[in-house]
Amino acid sequence: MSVHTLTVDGEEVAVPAGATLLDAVRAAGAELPTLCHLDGLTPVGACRLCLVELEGSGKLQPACATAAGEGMAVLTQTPQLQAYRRMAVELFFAEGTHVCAFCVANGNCELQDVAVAVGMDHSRFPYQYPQRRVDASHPHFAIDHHRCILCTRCVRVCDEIEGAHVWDVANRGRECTIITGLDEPWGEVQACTSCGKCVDACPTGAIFRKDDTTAEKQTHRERPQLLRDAREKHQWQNQ
Amino acid sequence: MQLRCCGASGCRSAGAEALRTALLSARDQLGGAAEAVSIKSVGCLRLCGRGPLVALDRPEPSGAEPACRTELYAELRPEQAADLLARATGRGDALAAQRLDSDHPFFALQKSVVLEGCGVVDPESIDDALSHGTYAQLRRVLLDVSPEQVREQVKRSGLRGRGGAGYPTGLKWDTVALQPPGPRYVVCNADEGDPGAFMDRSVLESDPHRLIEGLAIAAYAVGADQGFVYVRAEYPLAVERLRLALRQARSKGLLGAGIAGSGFHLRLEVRVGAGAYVCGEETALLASIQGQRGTPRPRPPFPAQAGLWGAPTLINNVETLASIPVILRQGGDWYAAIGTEGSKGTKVFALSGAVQRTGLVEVPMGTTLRTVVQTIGGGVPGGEGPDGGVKAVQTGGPSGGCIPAHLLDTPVDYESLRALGSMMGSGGLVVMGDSTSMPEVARHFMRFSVNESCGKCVPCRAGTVQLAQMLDRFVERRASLVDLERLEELCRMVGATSLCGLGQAAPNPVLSTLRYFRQEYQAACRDPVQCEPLDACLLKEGTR
Amino acid sequence: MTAPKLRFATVWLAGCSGCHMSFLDLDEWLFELAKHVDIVFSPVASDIKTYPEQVDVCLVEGAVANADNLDLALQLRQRTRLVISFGDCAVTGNVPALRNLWAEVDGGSRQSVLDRGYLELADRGAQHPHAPGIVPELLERVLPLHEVIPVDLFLPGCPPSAERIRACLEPLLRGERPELTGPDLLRFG
Amino acid sequence: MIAPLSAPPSAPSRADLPPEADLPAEAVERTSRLIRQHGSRSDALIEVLHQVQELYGYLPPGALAQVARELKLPLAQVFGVASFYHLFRLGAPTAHRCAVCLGTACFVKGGGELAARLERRLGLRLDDAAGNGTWALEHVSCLGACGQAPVLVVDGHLEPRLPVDDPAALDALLGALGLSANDASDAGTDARADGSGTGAR
Repeated sequence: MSVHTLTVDGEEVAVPAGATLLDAVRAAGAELPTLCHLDGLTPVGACRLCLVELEGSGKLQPACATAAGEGMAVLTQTPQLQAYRRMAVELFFAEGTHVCAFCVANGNCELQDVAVAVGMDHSRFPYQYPQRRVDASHPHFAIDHHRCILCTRCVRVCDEIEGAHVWDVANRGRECTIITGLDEPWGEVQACTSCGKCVDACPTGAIFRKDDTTAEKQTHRERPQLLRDAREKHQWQNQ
Repeated sequence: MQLRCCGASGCRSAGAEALRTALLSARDQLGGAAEAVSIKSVGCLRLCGRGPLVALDRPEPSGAEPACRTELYAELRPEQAADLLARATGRGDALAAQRLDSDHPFFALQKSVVLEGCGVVDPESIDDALSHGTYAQLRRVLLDVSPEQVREQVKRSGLRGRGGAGYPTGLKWDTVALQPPGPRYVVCNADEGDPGAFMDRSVLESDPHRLIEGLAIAAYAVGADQGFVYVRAEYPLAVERLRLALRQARSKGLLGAGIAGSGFHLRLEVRVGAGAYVCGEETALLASIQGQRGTPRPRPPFPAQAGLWGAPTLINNVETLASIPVILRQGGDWYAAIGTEGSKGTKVFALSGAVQRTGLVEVPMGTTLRTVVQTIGGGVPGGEGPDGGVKAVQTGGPSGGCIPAHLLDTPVDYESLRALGSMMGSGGLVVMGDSTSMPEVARHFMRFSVNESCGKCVPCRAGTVQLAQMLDRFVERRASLVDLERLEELCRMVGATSLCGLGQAAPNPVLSTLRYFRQEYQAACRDPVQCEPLDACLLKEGTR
Repeated sequence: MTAPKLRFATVWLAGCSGCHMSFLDLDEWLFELAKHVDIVFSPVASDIKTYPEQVDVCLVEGAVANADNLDLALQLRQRTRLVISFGDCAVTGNVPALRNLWAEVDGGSRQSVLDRGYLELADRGAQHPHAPGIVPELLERVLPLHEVIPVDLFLPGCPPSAERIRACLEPLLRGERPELTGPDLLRFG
Repeated sequence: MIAPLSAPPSAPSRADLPPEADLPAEAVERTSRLIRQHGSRSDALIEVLHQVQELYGYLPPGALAQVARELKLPLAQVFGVASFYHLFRLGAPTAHRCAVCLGTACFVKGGGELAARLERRLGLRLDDAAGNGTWALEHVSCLGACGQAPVLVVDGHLEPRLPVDDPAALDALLGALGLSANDASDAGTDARADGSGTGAR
């Protein structure tokens, strides 16, 4: 297997061909915030938190969706990147309605975590309080769109891992919303197998089990990768 | 004698169809000499703001040079049909007041390369196109020229992508052609969405066969046997004429299997957009052709490496492809001799806004903005002073910027415009007069971007919304100096971190107006003394 | 020689007072604090009704939701050297600002919340209160403190734990600017 | 009473019926036909949606479900595509529609004022699909008719060079185009032959 050698913040690291810059950053022991990325799902490069700078070109590339190349010099923590990341997190908080105090995911929320990681102690951008829906029509699960950050993990896990493609994104721009079926109540969509993968993949408290209340949401965000390995490499958890 | 009636949508909306009908029936009624007048429907005659336009070709007495004189008439009404026919047959001159001066710089300074068939050929007749030499270059290259030689000519021409970014066309063709063997596609991007741009629409409506020829040559040069023309649905006439032209080309054996007796096959299809500006972005366009949401994806891989269905795909814009037949006919060196060192050939501009003469203008690259806006366009109606009342010229649509009047002597080329914080864009030039408020212009474009953002990445989806709201504060004159600082900060962030060109360029109209008209933003910040309580303290210092 | 005591205030705007309860959870450290500060204004530690002049540090709990909140916020900014947004309501608007979700609804957020509270949920005698000067007028939008006045420090949390409050105040007493980083000191909620 | 051995057959639930059950059979058949003409290829989705919209005037949920089934696409994906593109309508349109161009050239020439005037005149909000019940007013980003700015599209017909600087002439023209509020007290004569744009609320 061929190997690419590159540097991450000056640290030399070797990754197998086909690895992403995110793999390389992790191999170098550096940390990058991510939100839309989830191991085991196709990367989309949408949240822009894992942007890194390629030294020389000055170009910013999403680490999750960029192939690692021989000789690349990757910078992950320039002051500029840190400033941009913080602004991106502020934009996420401002565009939805995120009230950690009574959220099911309080304490187990990736949005809350990245806010800490980027040092966001308040949002300089006014909160928008958009009119969004809550759909509790499913017998076991519910979605509160106020907490949705449009990472599309639910869309991808349902399509790529479960194969049901219950979810998709509707509309565009700030009107974007996650939908089930033909924008029907989730509970009425026959294609849903109630497998709960979307609950596990959701980084926030947007999709949750109905019997969980404040700060009770537990997730298994490692499962998509485990399932993919089992399916494609015939490697099961017990092996 | 021949009357060429513009039938492109600008003149159509001004009543060109009724005029043509009136001309036909007047000819029948008049009979006699009028019967010898042929009435031909053609494409754009350039001065769109004064349609409907008709060109009258009158043969001169034998021996005279030139053998034929052309007169152009503007703003014709159906009831003037008989007068026009009378003039055509040499009787009377009732329409002298509506005759345009063809020596006027608006016409005299134009150089038709891309538009050489516009207003000349009948866009609905392949026979007419053939008689004007269309498809001759396709036939020639298929039989006598290798794909490498074709690409060589395109490289020699120095042609750069006319969609806005200005990537060298020949290099792009090479990249696609030199991918590992396998299927590949060609795509014509006719999703002309920049507000203020109508160059591509005019080519599609006026001379569709030239585009098909250019696209077919491109397919041959890169080894593609399938292609798509992606046209925006807002251009129904263009879609209709393009579809007709494709049917005609297929029936003449100029598309399909074994074109013109060669071994080259090409299947071309039209795909119609459905109202999404972002589909002008290459990767979004490819998603849309495949029937998906028009959301862009990170590059690399570039479409030239992995495009439609994962195959190498060449994407060129209408004007780029329409230049190809001429380049092959005259040679790359001929084309390279036009224009400037870095930007060769001609460029078509759509001139509109606060300007006397609006319409389609093709000039050599390097022509100054002043020539285009003041000499050709005539400046702002009623405008005075050395800059003719021009306050700024907007180029590049929502991705571009506003160039102030004092920089009108800038030559129009890719690098000069970029250096001014604007860009060539697809070619829309919107002139703004003294009364235009620049924060309002910036907000206009930001609202456009809010509307057209696909919503995939957060800087564009949420950042443009915040920027538009900040601009509201300036337009409504309730901003603060903190807002000004934050506006610039967020502009830089959205520009640097957005996923595709739409978001990356969305702050440009703000940044360029901040650069040249900062005082208007500052004037919109309230004087601390006059502030209402909610804003008062914000003026004192930053919150961080 | 001891340094002159800092003039210290705490303010309660639109919030549940949980942040102040958490402040009281500082327990014996409050005695330590008292060595360094004079509490010149506070709903839990002072009877003074008017916000005094020349305050050094002020912890502000709560969002700005009504006319009184607004007046007090503007006043304290003018009279205070260092203003700290104290807890999620002051930092983000949090629960009090949820009525902003009705801002675009017919009637707006103010009317919607009043109707809900005084008419729809009333058991009997449903009517809006009419007592000028007693019930402060609601603002149409509930705002976090920094959208009203400049804020110097942000202390998020619902409520911020006593440890977090101490981590913020201790450096200030030494004349240093606190660096609040990491989940223990920065997490919302 | 003897208990039945098995549960009685229940009435078919709404979910068991094909979703296009309440659409005209002829339109459903034509939809199938046009999908077959596209070789049932899923990449033809946008082309198919254009044609289905021509059939119904908008994209009813039942038709979307039929398209999804016959193109072998997930329902959510079809809805995602249909709702992405602004020219697709997901609800039944009003009887009359007017589009005001807010492209840059039209903006410079007063398109914004024109839109505001039409909002007042028709008593509706821009880009509210429900309009005033008879008319809906939407914005378009640019029609490429910049040489004729400012322009309107009234029921599919492009109206060039609206005289925004001359309110009286503008009002007369808008009235002649049938662009009047349902309320007859609003100024403007209704010269439209079919009398549309008035009354029928």
